[in-house]
Amino acid sequence: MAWLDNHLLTAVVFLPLLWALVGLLVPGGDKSAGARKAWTLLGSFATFGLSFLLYDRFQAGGAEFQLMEKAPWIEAMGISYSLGVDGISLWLMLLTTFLTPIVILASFTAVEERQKEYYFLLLALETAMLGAFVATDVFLFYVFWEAMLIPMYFLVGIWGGKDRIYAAMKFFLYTLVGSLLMLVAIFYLAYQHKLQFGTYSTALVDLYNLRLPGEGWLSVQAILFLAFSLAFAIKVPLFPLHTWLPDAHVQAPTAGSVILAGVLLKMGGYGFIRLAFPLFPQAVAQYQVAFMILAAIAIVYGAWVATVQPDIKKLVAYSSVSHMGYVVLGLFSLNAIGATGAIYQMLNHGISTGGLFLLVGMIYERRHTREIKDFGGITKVMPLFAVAFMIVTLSSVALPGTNGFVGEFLILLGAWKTSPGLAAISALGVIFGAVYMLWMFQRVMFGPLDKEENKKLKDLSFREVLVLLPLIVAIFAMGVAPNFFFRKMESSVDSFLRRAQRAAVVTPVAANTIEGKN
Amino acid sequence: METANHLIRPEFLSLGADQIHALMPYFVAFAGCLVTLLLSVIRSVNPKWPVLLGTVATCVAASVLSIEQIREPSLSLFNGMMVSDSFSAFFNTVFLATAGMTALASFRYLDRERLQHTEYYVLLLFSALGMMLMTSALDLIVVFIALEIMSLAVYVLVGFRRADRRSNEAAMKYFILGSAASAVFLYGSALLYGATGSLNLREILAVLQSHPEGMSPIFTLGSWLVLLGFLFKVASVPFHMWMPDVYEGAPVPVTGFMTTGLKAAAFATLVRLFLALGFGKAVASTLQQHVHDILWVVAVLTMLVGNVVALTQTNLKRMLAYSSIAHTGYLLVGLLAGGGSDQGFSAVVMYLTVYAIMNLGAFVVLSVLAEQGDTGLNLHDLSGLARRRPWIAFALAVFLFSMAGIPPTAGFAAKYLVFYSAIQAGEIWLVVLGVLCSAISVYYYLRVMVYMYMKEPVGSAAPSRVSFWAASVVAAMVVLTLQVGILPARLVHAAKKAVTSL
Amino acid sequence: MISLIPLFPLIGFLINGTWYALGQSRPGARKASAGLTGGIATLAIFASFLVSLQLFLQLHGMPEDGRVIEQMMFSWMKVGDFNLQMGFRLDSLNTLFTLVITGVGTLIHLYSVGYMGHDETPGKFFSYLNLFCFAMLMLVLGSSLPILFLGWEGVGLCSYLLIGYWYADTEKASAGKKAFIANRVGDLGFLLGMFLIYTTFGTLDFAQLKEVVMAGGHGALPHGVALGTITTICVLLFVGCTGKSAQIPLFVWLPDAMAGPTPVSALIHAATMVTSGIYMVTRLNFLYSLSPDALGLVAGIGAATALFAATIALVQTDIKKVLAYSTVSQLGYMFLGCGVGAYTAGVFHVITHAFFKALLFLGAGSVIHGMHEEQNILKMGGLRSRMPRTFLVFAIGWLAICGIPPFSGFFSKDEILWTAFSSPHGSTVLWAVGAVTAVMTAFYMTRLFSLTFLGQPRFQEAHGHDDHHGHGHGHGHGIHVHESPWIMVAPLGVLAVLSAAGGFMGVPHLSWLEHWLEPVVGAHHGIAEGVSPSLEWVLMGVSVVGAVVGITFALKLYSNLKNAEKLAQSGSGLHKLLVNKWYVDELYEAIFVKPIHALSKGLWKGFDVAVIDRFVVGFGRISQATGQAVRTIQTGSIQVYAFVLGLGLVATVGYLIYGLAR
Amino acid sequence: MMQVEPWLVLSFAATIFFIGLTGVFIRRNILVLLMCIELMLNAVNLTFVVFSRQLDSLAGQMSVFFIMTVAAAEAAVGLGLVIALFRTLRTVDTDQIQLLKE
Repeated sequence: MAWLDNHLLTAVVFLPLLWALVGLLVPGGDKSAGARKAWTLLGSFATFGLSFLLYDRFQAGGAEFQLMEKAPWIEAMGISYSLGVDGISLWLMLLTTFLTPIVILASFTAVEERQKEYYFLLLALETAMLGAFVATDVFLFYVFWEAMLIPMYFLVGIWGGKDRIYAAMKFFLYTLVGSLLMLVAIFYLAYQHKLQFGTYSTALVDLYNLRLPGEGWLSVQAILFLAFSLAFAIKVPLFPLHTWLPDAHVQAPTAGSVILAGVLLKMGGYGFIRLAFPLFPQAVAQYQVAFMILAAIAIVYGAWVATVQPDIKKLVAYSSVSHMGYVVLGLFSLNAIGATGAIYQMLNHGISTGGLFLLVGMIYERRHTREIKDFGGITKVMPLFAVAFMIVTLSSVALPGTNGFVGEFLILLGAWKTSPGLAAISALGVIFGAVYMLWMFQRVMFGPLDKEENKKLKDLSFREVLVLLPLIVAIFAMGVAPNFFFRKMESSVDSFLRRAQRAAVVTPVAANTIEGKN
Repeated sequence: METANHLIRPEFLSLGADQIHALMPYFVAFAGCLVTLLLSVIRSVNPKWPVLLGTVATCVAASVLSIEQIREPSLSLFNGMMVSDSFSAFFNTVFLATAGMTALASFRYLDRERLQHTEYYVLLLFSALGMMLMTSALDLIVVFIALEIMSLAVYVLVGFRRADRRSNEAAMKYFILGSAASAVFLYGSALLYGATGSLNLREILAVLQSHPEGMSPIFTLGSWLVLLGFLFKVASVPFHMWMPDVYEGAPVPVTGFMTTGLKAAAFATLVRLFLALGFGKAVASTLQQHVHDILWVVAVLTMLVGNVVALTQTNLKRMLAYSSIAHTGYLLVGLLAGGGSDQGFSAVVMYLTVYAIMNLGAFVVLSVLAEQGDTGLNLHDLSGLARRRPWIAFALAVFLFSMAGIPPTAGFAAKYLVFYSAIQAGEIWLVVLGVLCSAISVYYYLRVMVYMYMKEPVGSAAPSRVSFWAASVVAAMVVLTLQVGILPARLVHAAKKAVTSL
Repeated sequence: MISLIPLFPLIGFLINGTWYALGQSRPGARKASAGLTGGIATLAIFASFLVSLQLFLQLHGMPEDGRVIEQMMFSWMKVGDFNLQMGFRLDSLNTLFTLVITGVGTLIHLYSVGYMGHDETPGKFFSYLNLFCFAMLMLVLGSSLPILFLGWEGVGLCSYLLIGYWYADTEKASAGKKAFIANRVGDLGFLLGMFLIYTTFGTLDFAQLKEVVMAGGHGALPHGVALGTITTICVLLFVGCTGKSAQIPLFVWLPDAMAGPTPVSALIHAATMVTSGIYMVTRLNFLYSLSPDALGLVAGIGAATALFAATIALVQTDIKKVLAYSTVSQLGYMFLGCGVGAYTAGVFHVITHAFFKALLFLGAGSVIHGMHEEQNILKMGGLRSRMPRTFLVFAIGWLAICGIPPFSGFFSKDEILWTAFSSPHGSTVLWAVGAVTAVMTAFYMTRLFSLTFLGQPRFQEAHGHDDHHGHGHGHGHGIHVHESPWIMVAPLGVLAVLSAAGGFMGVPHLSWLEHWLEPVVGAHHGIAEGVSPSLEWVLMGVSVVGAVVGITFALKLYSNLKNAEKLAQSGSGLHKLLVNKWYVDELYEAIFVKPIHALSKGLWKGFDVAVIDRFVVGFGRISQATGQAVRTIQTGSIQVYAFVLGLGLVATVGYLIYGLAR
Repeated sequence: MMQVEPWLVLSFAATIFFIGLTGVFIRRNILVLLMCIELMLNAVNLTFVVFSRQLDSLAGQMSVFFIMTVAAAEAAVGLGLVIALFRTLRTVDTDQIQLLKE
């Protein structure tokens, strides 16, 4: 236990991978599927359990990064294996560990071939995602960030739909191009640290202290900021860099879509929070409006384009563009309300869009189609499904009382404080969000049950109820008691903003205060 | 006859204990060459086992000796014509290990291809010896001789499939162009000799440093021609044309050996030449600037051509050949950066090692996959490989991801180091172009993955058995690729150590 | 204690909802009876009525200035200095609303037990109904704007669910969606209004807000706040009202909302939900009163809507549609009242309207029930004798809405008309519009009444007394009209009494209501200069006469349907315009729905796919093409290879020599 | 004894070198190509000798011996390859040797 006390983060991050490696020992191919499923599910639950320990240890209002671990890694370049969790990554980690068992459970019937690889990749992906959330060294972050692509690539490419290969390629290359320029910027930062402080370091807390010229549109800060932002904006995805998303989402297997929407997109937002904002405060101030405009466009654009999608999954994918636009809008509002809302929206989106993908997956499993026109009147034969679908839909359209409202409300309020005009445009998403979701819902669930194939659809099984129930509980819990979530987030949001707003006075305060707090 | 006296110095005639110690790897390797050569003419028993064993034993023994020397101080040998330093010891290890692994992995391949002639191993050892000598040489003539020892052996190896037209053609092309390039190198040496009065690299540098006002055009021309000889060997654009053909035509293990050992040797020597000619170190002159410009363009072209042409390839072997060109480009970036960054040339050293590891692994996999006559290496032949031979597919995937530079593989760590040092050297645009090119490269690496993992198997040919040795080589390379990827510190350290001795 | 009010319906919802979802929803599962599920739901809302009553009495017993009961439960959202309490605050304004909601709600629940007796899924229906009550009570009880908004959207949701209750009918489902989206448009304004309030005043809590706004003294602008800001706030919030309370331009959803079961129309689309706009304006009267422009807008929109909807109601033939347009029109009345600063009058009309419109809707429901789902009044007639009890109560409702003294509608409508004329914010035009509307109201309600109950039946009557087989197959065999069961008629009776007598709480000059609401809306504003108080009696007379004229004309006209048709033909253009509801739906379709849909499609295909993706894929293509091009140099000829090598050599050497020579 | 200007000889050597190099890319017969390479090497030898003489240093002349030796070895290997090639392809014309391309 002593080891666990000191290496809790390492334990949480690598438990899934270890578990998956052991899982490879389960003999046979798809014959021993039951054992493999059980083993994988158990592993994801174990990780979830362990992450609760994390939640318990994390102290609200304590040091900025907690449960820190640091070990030299590549000393020659000042790269260290350093982990730490703050109030923002804490929740994103919990979201990850929460969603993973759900998608594993949801995959039991959806994935029938090459299960060994499938479950291995899912758990490996979890490790990569968790790692990215707790890395406090940019090199380490980048390693996890890129490593995530590999399992996702295979998940989409092997178990995906008809155009899976195109989608997998597009996903991989799109995100890679963005992150490679970020890599160049990381090199530059690391080098600057050497120049300014005489030592090599890629630790975040050290890089936060860098002073980079930030005057003008193409200052050093601005260029570096744009390089980072490109990577994150692609991941978020921010208009107009979003076109990989519909393809990847539609083609990915259900679990892939859920993880993609639930966690991977959050990486973009998280990257902004952890890297782009605190490292380049002046550039952030410079480009604030530009990004808010893009976010507002994304919100409306995503909603509009979602409206006319003939494929449910694609519709949900475009809704992600719209929802994640809110996240960017909130972050770039640069105030506590907007930022908190944005972070909360990231969690919400993970839950509600994840839920939507699960639901779409469930009817896809039954009907092998996702075309809206192939459905109609499903409520009649799948009433429980209808209830779940309705609830998740409501969360997606941000009905008060559900989680979605809290996020959107705070984001729009925060944005309003910064720019009422853009907030008003973005708020159009409130209308169009309802339009596309309800219209889709109506066409799928309501109307006469006039298709023969649909008349024999089975309602949710017990397992599927188990899959959806945690999400539904979360939707309401997060809608009614957001403060529970804010509490551990608050001081982290504050320090995030403090760093991000250094634009006016550039003072090297960061590192001292962190250590001082410890 | 002062010069004669100058040449004949007592230490030239006698070897001290420390010098003998420093020369042990060479002696062992040379002895190995001779012994295996003798063994191969034994007619009474089938010599293949003894020769293989001899080769591997030689490589193991010599590389163990070399590893030890990495930590030892530099020692000048043979009147300054050679040097035994960490750099050469490091690379000797790489060459010997590569040769040994290639020998092991080729064994069943040669059986299958009915090419089990023991000369193969002898030639491998000879070319390894040539590489060792070349990287430790400090005299241009020694460099030339070593280069020829290495090249002549490899020419033959490339044409080893005597009955195969393509193999013959490859050998011929390689031979003609290689010889021409050697001649160019030699001509450059002659000009350098004329300009500085010496063929010794250290002395040339000394002359250079004593003339801060700049050197004669003859020097310039000579140094560029010398470099050019090696730019040919590492296949940088536009001196790359031979490479795809040769890689395609040569037997698969030989191609593997060439991409790893030969490229490492050529680059290691290039580093030495680069330093000796004043590039990299702080000898500022217009010449520096011009050569820098040329190399900059060459590097960009190399990355670009290698990657875009690789995009169009459907034969795996040829694709890897083009990718090898692209990797040359990244290495040139490292070379350009070497002088200006704190990492020095360690990035190049690191990259070469990593590249040797992953490429050797990849080519051993190819040699396992190849059907009679090196066919069956088209992309569609790999369809559904992951179903048929999951471990092989996994190994190849690891190597390809590593070549693409995706963490957590060694390729990423190496690329990181190279580009990082380039940033330090102020080569921001070069790095930007480099990463963009490497983004292009990901496409064709991933395409292999698509065939292996995402397509249904075609045909039902029973897979040939994988020899234990080839399997262990692949496994070792997979482990190394991941280990270096996850914990690169030791290799980085070793690479740094190696370059500090320069 | 206050939290109990919404809690009971919530519990009812949870019981019925969970039971339905888990126990009854599967195809083929046994459905619980309407009696049982309805009983649970009715008990829940009735319990909440009792609590409301008790709290009302408690308030009543408190000193006038301190009539506030507050219950803060927990902090809902706290981010930095933004701290939103989840809490309720009961004062003299919303206690009336809770009484109406729970009281009328109970009656409608009870009625529904009968009405939905033969429905397939009563469990679902009653759970929705309870959920609605919960949301509606949250709306009126919430201590701050976001909680009001929570209820606001919540009732929108329930409205959506209940309108589309018979989801298998695409049109009904669409109507639900239309309602939700139209409301969302309004909610956008509401949201932005809230944001502006927060950034201007730093709070969203009603009490705190009032304190901040009133800090500058009565009628004065708060320090540092421009009038424009206040006007903007009020207008933005009023946009929300136009959605929820079906005013121009967002009223279009309400007539369609009649697709829902009739009790729903009574409860949601007449008595409660649609009046939440009036509640909000009244709640924020301290803001609205600061901005004459905003008030003017409210009054203008209210008056315009009242008239506009009334014109449409004149020609509708669907019994519920007529009532729906009449609701829109009456809501316009209420806004007219609020808009001229007579919040009390608005609230008064909310209450009386809740009584008589619920009565009318439920009566209509009884008729529809009796006529086996027939809703076309042209196919009715002569029901007086066949449904005597329904006839009686409907008549009371009819008289009430027409404004015949001493029925409740007379008092509230008259107060609005008088204040519209006399208030400092009022004008003769507003009064005139109101008065014309009143005449029209009397006309179309009488038309409805006459065509339904009077004259001879215009349908084929079935013979025999098979009560049980009647439902659902009236067509073809003729209809066996029957009176509704007591469980439906009894609530009608109660409502009839309320409609008849409810007006006495606000008798002019002796108004209990006005006094009661004083702590919230302030003292009576008095009348504008130059208006003689004695005019009140004159105007009252005018409006009564107007109503009588309208009634008489309609009775006369519709005693013989042929006359009416002739009249319609004589003004066929106008008639057609009115029958088609001024083509507003078509207009919206043409200027909003279709263009946005087309634009969306265009953006998707024309931008996402054609521009961005083409760019992305194009990059790949260019790389590939470059590769192909470079590849062609690789001819396989040694000479070419050597030549390229030589070329490289010459070029580089040339560059070096050139460089050195320079 | 006539003094030959060193630069003249150097230019001569350079010319021969480039003739050799040009030969590599214009001639089609492999044997001729081998000769061209010999030509280049010998041009280098000449250069070395001239420099050696000019610099009064023996190193250049010693190099010549090494180069000649290596050239011989190279020729041996080259001819061996030509023979092997001729066995399979029945030609020494490089235009016929274009199996590997693109």
